[in-house]
Amino acid sequence: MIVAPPPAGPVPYAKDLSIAFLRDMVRIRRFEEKCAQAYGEGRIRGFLHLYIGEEAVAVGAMHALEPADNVVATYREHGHAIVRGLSMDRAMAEMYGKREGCSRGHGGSMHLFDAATRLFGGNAIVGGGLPLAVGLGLADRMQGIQRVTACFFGEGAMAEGAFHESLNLAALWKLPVLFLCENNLYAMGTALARSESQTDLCIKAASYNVPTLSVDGQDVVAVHEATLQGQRHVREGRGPFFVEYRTYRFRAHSMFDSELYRDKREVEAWKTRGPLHTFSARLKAEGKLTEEEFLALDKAAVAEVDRAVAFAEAGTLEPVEDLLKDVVASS
Amino acid sequence: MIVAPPPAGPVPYAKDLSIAFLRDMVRIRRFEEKCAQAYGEGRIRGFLHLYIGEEAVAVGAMHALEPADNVVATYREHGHAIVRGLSMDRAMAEMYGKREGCSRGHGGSMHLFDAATRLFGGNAIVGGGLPLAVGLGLADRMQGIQRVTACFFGEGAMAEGAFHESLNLAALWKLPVLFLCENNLYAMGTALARSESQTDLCIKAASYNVPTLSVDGQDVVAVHEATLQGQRHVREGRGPFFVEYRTYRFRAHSMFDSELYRDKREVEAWKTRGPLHTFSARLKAEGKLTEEEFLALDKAAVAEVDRAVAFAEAGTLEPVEDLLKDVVASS
Amino acid sequence: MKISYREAMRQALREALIADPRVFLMGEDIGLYGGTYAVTKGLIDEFGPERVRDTPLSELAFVGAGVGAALGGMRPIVEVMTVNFSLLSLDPIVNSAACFRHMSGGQFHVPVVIRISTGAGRQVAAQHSHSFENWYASIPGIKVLAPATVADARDMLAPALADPDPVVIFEHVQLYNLEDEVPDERASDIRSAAVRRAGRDVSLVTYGGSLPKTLEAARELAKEGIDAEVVDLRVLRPLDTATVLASVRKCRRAVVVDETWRTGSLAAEVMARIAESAFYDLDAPLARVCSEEVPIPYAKHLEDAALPQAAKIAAAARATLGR
Amino acid sequence: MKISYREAMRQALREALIADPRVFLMGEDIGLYGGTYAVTKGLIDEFGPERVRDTPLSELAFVGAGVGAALGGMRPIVEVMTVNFSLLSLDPIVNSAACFRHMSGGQFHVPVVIRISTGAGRQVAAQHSHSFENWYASIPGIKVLAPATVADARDMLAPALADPDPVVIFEHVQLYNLEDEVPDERASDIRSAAVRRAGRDVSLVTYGGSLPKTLEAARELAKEGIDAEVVDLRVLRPLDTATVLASVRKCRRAVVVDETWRTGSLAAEVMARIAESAFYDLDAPLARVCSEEVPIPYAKHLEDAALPQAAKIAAAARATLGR
Ligand SMILES: Cc1ncc(C[n+]2csc(CCOP(=O)(O)OP(=O)(O)O)c2C)c(N)n1
Ligand SMILES: Cc1ncc(C[n+]2csc(CCOP(=O)(O)OP(=O)(O)O)c2C)c(N)n1
Ligand SMILES: [Mg+2]
Ligand SMILES: [Mg+2]
Repeated sequence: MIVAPPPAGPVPYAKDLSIAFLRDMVRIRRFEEKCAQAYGEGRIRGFLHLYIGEEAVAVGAMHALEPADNVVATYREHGHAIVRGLSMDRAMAEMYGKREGCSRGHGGSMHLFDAATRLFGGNAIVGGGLPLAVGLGLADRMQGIQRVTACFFGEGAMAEGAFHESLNLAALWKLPVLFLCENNLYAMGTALARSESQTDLCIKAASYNVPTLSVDGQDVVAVHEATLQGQRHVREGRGPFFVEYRTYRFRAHSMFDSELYRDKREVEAWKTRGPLHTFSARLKAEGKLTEEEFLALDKAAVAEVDRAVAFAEAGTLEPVEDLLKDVVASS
Repeated sequence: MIVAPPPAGPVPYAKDLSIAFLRDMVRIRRFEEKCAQAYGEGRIRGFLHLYIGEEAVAVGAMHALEPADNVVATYREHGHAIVRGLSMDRAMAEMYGKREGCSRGHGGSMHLFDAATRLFGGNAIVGGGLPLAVGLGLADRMQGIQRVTACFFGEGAMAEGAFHESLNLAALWKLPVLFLCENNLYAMGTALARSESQTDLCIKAASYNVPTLSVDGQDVVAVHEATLQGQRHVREGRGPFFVEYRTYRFRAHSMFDSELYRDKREVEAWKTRGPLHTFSARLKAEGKLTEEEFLALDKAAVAEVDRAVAFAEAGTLEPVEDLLKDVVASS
Repeated sequence: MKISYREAMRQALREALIADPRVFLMGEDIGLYGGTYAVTKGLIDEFGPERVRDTPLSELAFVGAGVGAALGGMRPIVEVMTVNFSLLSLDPIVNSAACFRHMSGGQFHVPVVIRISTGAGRQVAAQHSHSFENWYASIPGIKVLAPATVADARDMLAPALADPDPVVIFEHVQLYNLEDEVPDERASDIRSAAVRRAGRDVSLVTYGGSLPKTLEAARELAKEGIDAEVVDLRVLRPLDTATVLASVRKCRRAVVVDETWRTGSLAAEVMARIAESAFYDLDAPLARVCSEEVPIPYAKHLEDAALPQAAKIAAAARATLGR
Repeated sequence: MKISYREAMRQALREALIADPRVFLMGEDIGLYGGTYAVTKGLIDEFGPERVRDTPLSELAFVGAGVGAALGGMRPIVEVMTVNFSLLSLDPIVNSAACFRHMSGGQFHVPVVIRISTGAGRQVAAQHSHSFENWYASIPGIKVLAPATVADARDMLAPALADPDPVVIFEHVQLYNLEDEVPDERASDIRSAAVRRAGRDVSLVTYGGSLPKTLEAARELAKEGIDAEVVDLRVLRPLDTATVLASVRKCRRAVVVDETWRTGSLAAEVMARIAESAFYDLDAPLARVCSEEVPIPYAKHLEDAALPQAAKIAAAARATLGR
């Protein structure tokens, strides 16, 4: 099982930013490890899609965006939400189905919404976010707002008609939409080559006259640089941009996946490309990180997660009488 | 208003075949001129989409197919149906809403079906035929039947998700489907450049790893040669093939179109590239056609159309009691 | 002075575009072509291609983009040419537009208006003639309107745009040429049904393209001394059950008229509500006149036979009176 | 010996693949992954990737391809993972599969079977929990089945495949783990409803995932001396009205239980038919227990509150008896 060599090379960022990236990756990892545990204990239910192994993508990409930008994500969005600025407390409370959750317990793991950070969900319809992102971009363009709409989706979504129609609309109308494809090689159990006649995703996107970049999604530096370039293009009003992040899902698709479709050795091989340990090793090599600093930020992340769990457990249940509240505006 | 020069050059076919092509183009033209007249007289109702100006496409393409092949067409399918072998009688009776019509008067102009020639309709959902064609191809492949499914659609359909999903499936599974795009530059009133970010349709199709050809759709020779090449590729089991026919609609989109979206001069310029007069001129220049022969075949076409009208007018109405017959199999 | 339903709708669109810079129109061939039913004719010349936006053939994406634009602060009016094509757009409507307010815990809402032409009667056959108002009316999170008069065609759009949630407006293709006088003052009610003809003997409940046929039936019945009341639902979601029940309680007999297919029709829902709430007030079984359960055929005589007609409605009304 | 609903369905699929070379399965992750609900687990090993065909995420095209393959002589069994996603496939089902026989004047027919998992109860929230059986049951040209027992899960597929027209089979996700004894002999009835519990006092009409809840309610009621009859519709289109009416005429009271949203529910259609045909046999207003009109929420207590439950069903039944 051959995979590319682990990400390496100099990290072109000051110590603070470098450590901020590492910290956010660790925060996501610790958060999700706890989610998995809570799921095992029956405290979180429904579908739970872990991002473990892909953290460099959300971290490198989110840090390339402005606070005023729009973010549209998928059902595998814990990392995106947390790095975007949603508190772990409200994210965890949401998964616990509590009223203090970001979506008042209505959405759960797949539907983290946060108006404050302009996170438009957590969409569990594969490809469902793309047309919405096109519309958000159109709204900004028509209102003269200088803003980027970042739309995350998996490579599996590219087989959907929604992808085709959305890329064409965005390119035809030169809309400020940044299409960010997390290519983790599988859509549930379906490998890319079993779902796309053309496996070079940039060729697909380029066929709409959209500029593209493909980078190692395990390398937070490569992710960040590519996303910076993409968002600059979009922000300058030059139309949409497409970035492919080549990454890998270390865990099962969801909690109902016996992983019959892939070889354990493939997973192990990819783990040599883990975004956290490879990046921390680079930082250490450059003297930007000491073991003590690493342990400290890890400890802080664990503490933050524990507080979030405590917050979630202390949370309250929305009264059943309010079931129909917010279906439509109360008049 | 600049358009390409009229189709010219030697016609590489024997006199008989050459005249057969001309005859079929004339038959379509005369048939549709009569349809337009009957519509004006209120004998044909609903939507009527004329193919006038595009005849070389259906004629050149159909003559490249085998009788056992499948054909999937659009609502602009009179020409395809007639050249495929549906009698003008049953086609005209259908438009008159008579029981003797090919679809018993249930479908009308947009839904000409003919099991005998494996014409799977007349589909009035833009892009609706493509997934069906993929399925027909899959059925043949799984049954080991050596057959081509020819799927006609307009360039406007290429913006639909159905196009994207269908091309990917056909290419991914190497299905025997011949995708035939009639690019007449407009989808109703929407010019290609106002609907596609990439106006080179072959680039779009090629992005699915499907081989492509683009030819002058006003030149029945170019159409026939390209379609022959495409069907050979498909018949040899090498997967789908895409052909773009660059053509033009001389008439309005339907009977409810004031053509506000295009310049009369553009239409006039394209008429210099009319498929009938340019082809008959070439045949005459080569001595393959005399004026007498032309007048004779035109006369024959007119007579055939008149017989069809007589047949349609003599047709009967399906009894209202049979309204619910054939909604499902009568058990 | 009389105007047509088409003109009334165009006037409403024009006024909306003038009144609010956030409003824009988007759909297939609404601009240069002038609109399939000429409703938007001329608007692109007045407001330009940005605000009267022709789209490619991409029903899923442009309806979804309308939802996104509404989330982004605009007030899009999206046109879907025919309700059959709207099946391609149901995902963004049901799974996004209708869900977002609740699923986000009230953080987001989707003020989009979606105009859909519906119905049969022009011999355009099965893929262009169906009616799915019943499906849309069953979706929590959206409002559904069915203007059946020239005045409603003019007056329902503004309150729909003012509504903070998604509103779907169904325009029956047979109504576009309908002409009528319209009052100068504007109504803004998108909450109640309207009694279009007061009567005592039987309540005829309908909406949209079936209203003219139902009124015609009522005139026929009047000649026979049967005084029918005609209720126009106007708002298909949420249904104004109170007005329907009041009429039924008065007449003690009801026929529901609806162009959707009989099984699962909107009429069925109206009947269910009557059976739940006005059972003891009924003197006869409930009845309905809907479309026959067949893909709408092209041939005129078959299409006519497939659809509700005044004669069928009158017959059903008579039957409830044992005549 | 007991088997689960899931195993029964798998057995039926397996037998169909063995019995007819024209049969093949197609859908998302039905092969290597083993099926989202493990229904198809192992079948790809036995029958290979051609006949147990994993598809890309292209609901419109692979359902449409199933329709085309049926036109081409195969007997496809297409699986759509969740009914919410099937909104993306409605166009080929409504505008092609359901129309072709009639629109072609009887020349073509579409023997495709489409399996769709439906329903809530697993806290997977609004985009994965809805029920649209009511919509499908309103489409002329197709049959709609809802096996609610282990035996029906095993026995309804074969006759569905033998049917020359499109058949949609709804499998409620809460039924997959249901276990029961199954008789050796096979039933082949996809025409009639079944009385699952005979009773005299009130008729409870239901189907699919609501059947276990309704039977539970009937047991509760029995303790109070209320003898409820439980009718399982089994076939949602065409509805077996005769069996429903016979039960209602006997009990003179009826409650319809259905997980689709109340407004426009399948329950509404059943009530409409009763109100049309058994009005004089009723001693009390008709009632229904459906899903509340809300996008199904994630939190357990809210999801439970949104769905029909045995207690609500029992309460509605008591109310029809004035208790
Ligand atoms: C329209 C639709 N079809 C199918 C599904 C079921 N489903 C959920 S996730 C998933 C795989 C998506 O793969 P990809 O887009 O690559 O994202 P990843 O899960 O790999 O991050 C599928 C098939 C869905 N949620 N929506
Ligand atoms: C799904 C769908 N959307 C819209 C329409 C309305 N419509 C009918 S024909 C047409 C234009 C199609 O253009 P094209 O595919 O280029 O074919 P052409 O008419 O030019 O031959 C449109 C928009 C339709 N029939 N189906
Ligand atoms: Mg993936
Ligand atoms: Mg065209």
